[in-house]
Amino acid sequence: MKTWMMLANAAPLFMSEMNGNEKIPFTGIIAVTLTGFAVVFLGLIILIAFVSLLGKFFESRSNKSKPDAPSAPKQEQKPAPKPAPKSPAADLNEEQAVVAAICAAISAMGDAEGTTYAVKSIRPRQASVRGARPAWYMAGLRDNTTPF
Amino acid sequence: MKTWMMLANAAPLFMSEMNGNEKIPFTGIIAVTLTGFAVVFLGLIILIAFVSLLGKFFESRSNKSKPDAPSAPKQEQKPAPKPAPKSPAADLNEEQAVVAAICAAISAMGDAEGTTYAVKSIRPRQASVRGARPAWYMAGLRDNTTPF
Amino acid sequence: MKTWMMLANAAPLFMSEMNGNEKIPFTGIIAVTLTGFAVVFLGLIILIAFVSLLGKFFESRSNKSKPDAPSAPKQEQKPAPKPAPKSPAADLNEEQAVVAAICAAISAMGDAEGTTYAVKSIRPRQASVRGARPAWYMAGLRDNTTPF
Amino acid sequence: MIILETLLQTLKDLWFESGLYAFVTSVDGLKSLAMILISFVFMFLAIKKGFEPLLLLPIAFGMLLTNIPNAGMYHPELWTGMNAAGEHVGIDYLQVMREGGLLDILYMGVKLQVYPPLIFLGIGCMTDFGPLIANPKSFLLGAAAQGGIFFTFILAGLFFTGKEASSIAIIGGADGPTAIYVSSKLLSGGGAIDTGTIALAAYTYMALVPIIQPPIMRALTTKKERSIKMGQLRKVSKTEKIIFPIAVTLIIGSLIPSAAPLVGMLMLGNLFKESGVVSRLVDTAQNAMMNIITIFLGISVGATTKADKVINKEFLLVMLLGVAAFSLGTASGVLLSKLMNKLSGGKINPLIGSAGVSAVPMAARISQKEGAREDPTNFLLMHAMGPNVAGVIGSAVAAGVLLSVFG
Amino acid sequence: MIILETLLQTLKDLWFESGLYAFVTSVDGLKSLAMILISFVFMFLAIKKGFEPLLLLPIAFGMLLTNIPNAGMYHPELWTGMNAAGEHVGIDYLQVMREGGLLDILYMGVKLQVYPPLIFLGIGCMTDFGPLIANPKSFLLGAAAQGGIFFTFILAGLFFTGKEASSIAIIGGADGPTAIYVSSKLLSGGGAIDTGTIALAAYTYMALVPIIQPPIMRALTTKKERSIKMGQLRKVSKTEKIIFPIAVTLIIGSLIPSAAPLVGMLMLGNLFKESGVVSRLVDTAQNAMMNIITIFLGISVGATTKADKVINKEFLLVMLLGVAAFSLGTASGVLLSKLMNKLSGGKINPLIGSAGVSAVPMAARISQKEGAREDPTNFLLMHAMGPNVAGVIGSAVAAGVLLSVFG
Amino acid sequence: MIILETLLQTLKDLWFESGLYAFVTSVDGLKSLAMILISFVFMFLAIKKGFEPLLLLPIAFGMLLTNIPNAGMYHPELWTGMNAAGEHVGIDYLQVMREGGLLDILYMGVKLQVYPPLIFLGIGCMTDFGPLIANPKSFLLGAAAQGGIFFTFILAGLFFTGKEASSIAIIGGADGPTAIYVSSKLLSGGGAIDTGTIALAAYTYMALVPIIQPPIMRALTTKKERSIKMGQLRKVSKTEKIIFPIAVTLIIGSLIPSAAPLVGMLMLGNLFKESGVVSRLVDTAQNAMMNIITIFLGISVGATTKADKVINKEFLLVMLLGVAAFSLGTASGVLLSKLMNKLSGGKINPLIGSAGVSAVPMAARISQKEGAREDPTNFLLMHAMGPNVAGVIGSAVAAGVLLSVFG
Ligand code: NA
Ligand code: NA
Ligand code: NA
Repeated sequence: MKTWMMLANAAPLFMSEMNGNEKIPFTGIIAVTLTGFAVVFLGLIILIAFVSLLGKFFESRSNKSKPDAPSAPKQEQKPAPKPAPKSPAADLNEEQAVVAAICAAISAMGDAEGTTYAVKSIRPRQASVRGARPAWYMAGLRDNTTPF
Repeated sequence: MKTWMMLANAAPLFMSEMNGNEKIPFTGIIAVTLTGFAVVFLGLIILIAFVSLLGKFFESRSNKSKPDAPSAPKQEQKPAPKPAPKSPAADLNEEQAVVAAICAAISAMGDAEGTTYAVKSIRPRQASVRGARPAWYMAGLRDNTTPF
Repeated sequence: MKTWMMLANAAPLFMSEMNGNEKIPFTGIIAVTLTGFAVVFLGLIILIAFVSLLGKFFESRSNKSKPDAPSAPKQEQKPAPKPAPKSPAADLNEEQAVVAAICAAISAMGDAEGTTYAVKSIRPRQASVRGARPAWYMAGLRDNTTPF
Repeated sequence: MIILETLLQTLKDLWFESGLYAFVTSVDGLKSLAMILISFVFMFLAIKKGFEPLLLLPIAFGMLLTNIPNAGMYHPELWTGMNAAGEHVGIDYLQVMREGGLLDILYMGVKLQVYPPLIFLGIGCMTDFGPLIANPKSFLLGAAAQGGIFFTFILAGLFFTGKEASSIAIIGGADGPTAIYVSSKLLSGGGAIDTGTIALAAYTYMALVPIIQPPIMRALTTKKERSIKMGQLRKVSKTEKIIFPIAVTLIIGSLIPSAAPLVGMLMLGNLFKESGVVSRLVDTAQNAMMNIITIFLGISVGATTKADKVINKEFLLVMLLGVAAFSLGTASGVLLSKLMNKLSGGKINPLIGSAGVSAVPMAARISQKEGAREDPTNFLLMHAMGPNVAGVIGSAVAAGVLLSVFG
Repeated sequence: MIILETLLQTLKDLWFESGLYAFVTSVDGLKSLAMILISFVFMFLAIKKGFEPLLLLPIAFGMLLTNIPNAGMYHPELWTGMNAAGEHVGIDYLQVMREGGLLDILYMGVKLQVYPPLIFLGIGCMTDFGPLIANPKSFLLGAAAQGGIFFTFILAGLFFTGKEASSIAIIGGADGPTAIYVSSKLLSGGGAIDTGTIALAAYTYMALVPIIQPPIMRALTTKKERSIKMGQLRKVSKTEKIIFPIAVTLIIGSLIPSAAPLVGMLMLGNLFKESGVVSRLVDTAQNAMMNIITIFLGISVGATTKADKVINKEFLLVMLLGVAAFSLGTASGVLLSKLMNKLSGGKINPLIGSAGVSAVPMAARISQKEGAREDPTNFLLMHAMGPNVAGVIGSAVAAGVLLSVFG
Repeated sequence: MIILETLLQTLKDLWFESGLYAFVTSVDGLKSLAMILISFVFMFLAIKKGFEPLLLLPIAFGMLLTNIPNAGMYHPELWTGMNAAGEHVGIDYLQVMREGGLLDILYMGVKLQVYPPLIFLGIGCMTDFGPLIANPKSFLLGAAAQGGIFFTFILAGLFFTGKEASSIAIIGGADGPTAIYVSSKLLSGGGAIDTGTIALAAYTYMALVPIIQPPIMRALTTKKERSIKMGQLRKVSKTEKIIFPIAVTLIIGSLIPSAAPLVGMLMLGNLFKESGVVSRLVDTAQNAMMNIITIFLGISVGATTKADKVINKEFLLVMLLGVAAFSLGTASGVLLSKLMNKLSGGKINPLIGSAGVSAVPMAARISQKEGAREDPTNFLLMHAMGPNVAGVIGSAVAAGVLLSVFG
């Protein structure tokens, strides 16, 4: 108990004195541990609070808008209907990929018809450069030349 | 008018004295502006002269060679015939893409037979490099997060 | 001959004295040359020895295992049967590509069913990464190394 | 007991050192909070309104990171180039490496003037100078539109020092990397504005080009002028396209050496593309390399927008001068093309003049759109691409002039 | 004659200077040889056993290169930050550039604290925080699993200095870049352990997660608990996913600034991904950029494992503490999820708690697998992904605490 | 009035400072102009003749940029490693960062010896050592062809200093990165030749291999020898291919440490490839990373070719010695393979010996082509690939010897 008492007297000082290049007293170890836990939990609990509030806000907004426009929000959020509960992640992602691929195809067609042109002349070219490059490519192309 | 006269006397000096860390007199501002305009126009007018001469040289050469060899230069310059005036760039490039794809296929075959080596084969092949990418893209994504 | 003798006396010293910023005596040149040859041959001969031993070890192991399990090692080593002697590399690699592609397809299906998670799935997928690649890989390889 | 005491003490320390405490207890903290809200505005513009997201999103995020109190990711004091006594001694990169945070390290590429030329390399790989070669007179419009730079310089010179006025004027070049190249060279971060301020204005107005330009274009042209149809451009041979970047580098580099890094890299990229023999390099330069540098450039330039650089009247002034710059550039281009139309006997549609500001390819699209608005069968796009890409070269030359006078 | 003599002399010199001579004639040589054999073991594990090959293979190769006597590719003495008199003066990067070998130059990115945040940028681009947003209570499990860090800190503190103990404890974060970020900051290479030691332990145990976790999970849960089925997660809107990374950056960055580089870059990557407007940058950040940095990081961190850093009792201790760290983290996560299950009235399957250690996505897959082992119709994967990605944030916060105390 | 005067004065100043003025008024200007014309020749060779365009095009463009008077993109005086008093003090990288232009900054990667090993990493990812493992005697031919280096060293030693002679001799290695690695280390830019000179010669002759080699091959072999058919190579197991790069690194690195960076990175790339577990890294190392570095390397090495480094008799001498180097290497390889054919009783076609110079894979293709010229059914390609890749290792070892003697 004596050691403990000695440490106790040193304690208010040692946190600022610790340079980490020497062993730290056991009190210090415990203090760091507790502090660490406290900060981690504190931080993540603040996040829980924020995310929960955010979720409630969006759910309430989504509920409010549902009766008015039942189909609009569906488009906004991904339209994937989940039929079977098995491996939802895989399903969801594959569906998203398909959707993305279709979107890309549609937007590519739209481009081909030349209704909204402008830089399209540039982009189709790059499309052919990259040829098969995937879903994201078509979508991203327009923005890519713009900012420079 | 007195300020103006004072500035006038200082003028020959101030361009070399300006370190840019203080406000510059109005004469200086105007001088920089005029200089800037002059240099920009000078530079681009030199470019106009050069590019015009270049264009004339190539047009005359192209005209000269036309009666002699009507098909050869066509291959050298892109072979795209432009049927409709709308969005010529897109047409041209899509054709190039097809040509490139065919070339790639042919040269790949050629390589397998070991007949045609050399530099040409570089580009078409890179087209195929990109072609292959999306396949692995989706598949690889999940595992890629693993190691970190 | 006098020069030679003089050089001879200097020789034991000059290798350590040579800072390379001045011309070196002819003896030095020859010594560097011989040393260079000696080291290069020495190094590569050690490699020959190592690689030969390695090859023998693997051949003997492969021979030993053959009578016991005639089909197992076939899978381990690439299963390519070589019918014609012409361009063996190309044949071999194309077969590997096909095998890889099939593997990739199968493993992808396996994944979709959600039966095999865990560590294994890492490699198959990476195989599929490669699976898409061999097409351009073979083709691009030759040209890509050229410039360096 | 003692442990609990220590724990409480440590938590108290953490609280007093935390940004949350700073936000609510000091004026600087409140300013930082305001800056973070401003960064949200730019994120919103980038994501929801599609304002140049490739640059504005990283810039806005850098703005968020740099204004979190005590986060220490960017240290403006490392970049003033002054020693403790206030003498100008140049940036101490060794100190930057020792004491800098993540965004300081990434900002090295800005201060070493490396990122913008390399982005120009990638842009060169994507640019087709064909329309400009086919109609070299377009260069005049690319030159005229630099009025956006020089007329703004006159205005900015009334309020700011030479270096600051140059940095603000270059916004009129409507060219992000050029603006960052010039302002990162001229501004040390010691004054009221910094590179980030300039970049924010430049990219914001670049995104607003479709709103800024059309009214000016319509006001300065007649319906008849806007309906002029222009003949088809001649075909440009591959050899011309190969010679062009080499010649431009040589001519512009010789004339105004301080423009050489920007023009040289732009033209190297274009030579890569037109030569057709290094498609590997073209692919990487315009994709992986440019994207990596865009990220590094964006977040580190964003980091220079500490609260004291934005929440001041100078920022407002910069934003005002920025919109003036874009407008003046547009007007200059349109007016010269009107003149050229007169001189050519009505063969040039003045709408293509506005494309000279660069903002590739948006400004050219707007010329096309405005033309088609009068007559849907009028195709100005290729004719506007000439002044459009000429404007990039013109801005780089103008940048060279400003750097050679004030650099 | 004289030529032959010189030749022989030179060859003799080469022999005495060669690594082959060193291997067989000195204790240090033998130790290096032993280290090379150890590097072979790690290569074997990476290639044949699939142990995190993306990092372990470059690390093991760096280990091979650094232990070849006289190869001079890495110089530990350049990184101690001490002058000849033993005083701490900071790393002299000018000297590193003048005298460093290839791996010293690449190691600059580690010491400048650049590589790990940029890898986090790439990871952010690949991470889906949806399951965490849908069920924010998962954050608690991501926090609990940091017990792996803090309980290990208690153990390590008995044997090591504060900086060393922190570096060892962070292994329990089950997050490679975080471990390298912390240890490269705290360890100067002067002591018995260095960054490479920590990285080896971290990646080895990350690969062993499928072996370490299941027995602990089974021991701490009942069959009934493991069979609990969890309801489907709510759908998360795109806007929530966009706000999330911004908010996390602001909140965590304000609370614990030293975590800002890691958390900030992770969230920037995620914002890139969720914004959907910068797919070019997303592609490059998660592929070309991350791969380049992975290579540089791997071989240069591997280079810090000179023989005197590994062939000592401290290395064994680190490996022991590392497995303890992973086990304690798993146990902490499972125990809190058991408690949460109790409090929630049996709605939470405690198997998802172990996923809080991060080791994304392996730990979440193990939760899924263990659940399916009891009841093949039980799908825990998405529920485990919440704690799993929360664990990454949790580790970064814990890293911030350790850095703010000892950094 | 005063404004006009100032304007005229400024324009006059600009004119006197411009490169155009320098070109026509000074000998240095004329020399620069001549250099620019030479750069056009190399661009022509790269684009129209397909001479190694991936490197020669950037190098030639760097040559153009560096010879524009006053452009200030490259400063040779920063790289001499001398202080004002002419004492050797090492390169001051802080000064480079403060005063350097774009190409100086990019050249840092050359002087820090980083680019060539990283390019070797990419090459290793693309190299198949299978044919060499199947027939390890090929190593002898890869060693013999280094005669191109050492015999040239004798010739060059008559005219040049030890460091210069080594830099010239290494051209005979027919390996660009190796040549740049050695010459950038040995040459300070103070003398008559610099890295750019060496690189120009190396890549030019590499492109001319199909013209240089065949006559020598035919002259030194009989028709009968050229018609020898060689048996099929044995199949090499995956495990052998994995062990090979590890073993080569260890053996060569131990024997000649100064070769370790080149050989080590080449073998790391190959291990990445053969391991089959890190295909992400393989992809990036051989594409994005290698391309980025190729661009940086090319333009910055090209920048070292200021007029005074090329328009002198030493340049001519280097070009002459360069062609001698390639010829001597070819001859050495062929002669040893003739000897080996004798000793083996006629089983070895001497045409494969020339492939030992490296110049992968062109030299091997030429062996194939020459063989097929005598007998169209003769397939030598795979047999020539063995010496071909052995030549890369051989050159790196030879480079190590030269660096250890003169470095
Ligand atoms: Na412009
Ligand atoms: Na964790
Ligand atoms: Na060679």
